[in-house]
Amino acid sequence: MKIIYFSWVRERIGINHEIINLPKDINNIEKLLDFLSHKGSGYKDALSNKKVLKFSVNFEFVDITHKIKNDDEIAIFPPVTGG
Amino acid sequence: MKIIYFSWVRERIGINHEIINLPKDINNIEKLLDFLSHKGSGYKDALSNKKVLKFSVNFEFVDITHKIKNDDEIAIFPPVTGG
Amino acid sequence: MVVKVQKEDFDIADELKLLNLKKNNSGGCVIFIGKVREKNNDLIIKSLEIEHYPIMTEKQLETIELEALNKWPINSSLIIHRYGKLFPGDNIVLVMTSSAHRKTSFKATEFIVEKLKTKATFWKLEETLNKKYWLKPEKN
Amino acid sequence: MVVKVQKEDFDIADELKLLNLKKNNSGGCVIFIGKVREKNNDLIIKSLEIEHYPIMTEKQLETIELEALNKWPINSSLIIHRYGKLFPGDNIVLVMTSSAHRKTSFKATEFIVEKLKTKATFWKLEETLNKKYWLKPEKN
Repeated sequence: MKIIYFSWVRERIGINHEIINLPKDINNIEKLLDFLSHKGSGYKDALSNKKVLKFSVNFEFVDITHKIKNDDEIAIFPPVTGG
Repeated sequence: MKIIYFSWVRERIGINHEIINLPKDINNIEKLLDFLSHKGSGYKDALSNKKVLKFSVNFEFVDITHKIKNDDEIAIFPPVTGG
Repeated sequence: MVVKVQKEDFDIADELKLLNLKKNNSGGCVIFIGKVREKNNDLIIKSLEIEHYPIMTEKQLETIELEALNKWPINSSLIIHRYGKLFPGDNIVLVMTSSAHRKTSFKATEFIVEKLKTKATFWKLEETLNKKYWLKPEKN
Repeated sequence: MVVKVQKEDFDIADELKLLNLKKNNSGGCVIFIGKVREKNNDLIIKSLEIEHYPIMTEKQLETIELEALNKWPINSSLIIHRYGKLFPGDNIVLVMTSSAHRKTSFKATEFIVEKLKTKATFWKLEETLNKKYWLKPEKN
């Protein structure tokens, strides 16, 4: 699974993307956040406030309960501020 | 008094402006229209439908009851269609 | 605050420069361009002749601009309206406003465009292949 | 229907030509230009860095444009959004729609601009003289 980070999520985690092998029991975004949060303090800092985060799966916005598979491209980011 | 005509009012009357000496008893726009209507069939044709006409006195929109003086510049025209 | 009533065409990029959006801290600029159409219903338009009342037109446009400036915190504004004989695709009117926030500018530009339709002393004579007729005001 | 996500600046006059307003019988065109401001409240802005999510951004902009086209009879539309490091006065975004009637175009352009704010994957890092901070979304 490819996971991409943007804005202050990227800054706090310290990398802009990574490839992971999705554990079998991690089948939605929320579980993925919990799983990633154990990878270090930067992750924890970036991902702890789940309510403020936004997610996409394969370039479409999804909510935190969205199911995920190992071949998905996931992105995790703060609310967008374009325009 | 200078009177200016625009659009189809100008076309029907056949001139774009004229200078007249305002008779003493003609003291508002409505009376001016009646006075002008007697000047010929073009005038009558242009000015008979008072409800559709618009007026200005010294470059400000006014209504048909507006008082006028001999040194005013009056314009008579159909509703505007700019923009 | 700029008002121009002119025969000549206008260049939008040049006019934007005059608005000086950087200096006055404008985050948003909303522009309306009105053009001569190719067709009116099914009739092919040959030309559009615009007549206006000099002095009064400029005064009315200034009044409209002032009204908008009194209603919204606009940083800059511009109205250019052409007169004379125009052809399909030609520019007729340009309205721009800029402000710190985009919603202000959307409202102000639309307000000016709507006011133009009833308060600016212009009349349009449209010519199709077979006839010429004075356009009637829009019903609202 | 055009969508561009680019580092380079855009030229409004050139983009207008591409819209080809004459051919598609557009009487009205409403344009929004968003720019980097000089100040945010009292803080002088040094730069604005715009990050985006390639592919997703373009997809989202296309979706927004399609939504607008489905809601209103638009003849043509364009969205250009820049990314990278920008400075006060620089263009950020250009949105244009054209249609036979001006009201349609005002509504459609404003709709697209509002949607951009919540659906397009851009993030802005503003730098003032003393600090850098990620901009927060607007409250509505």
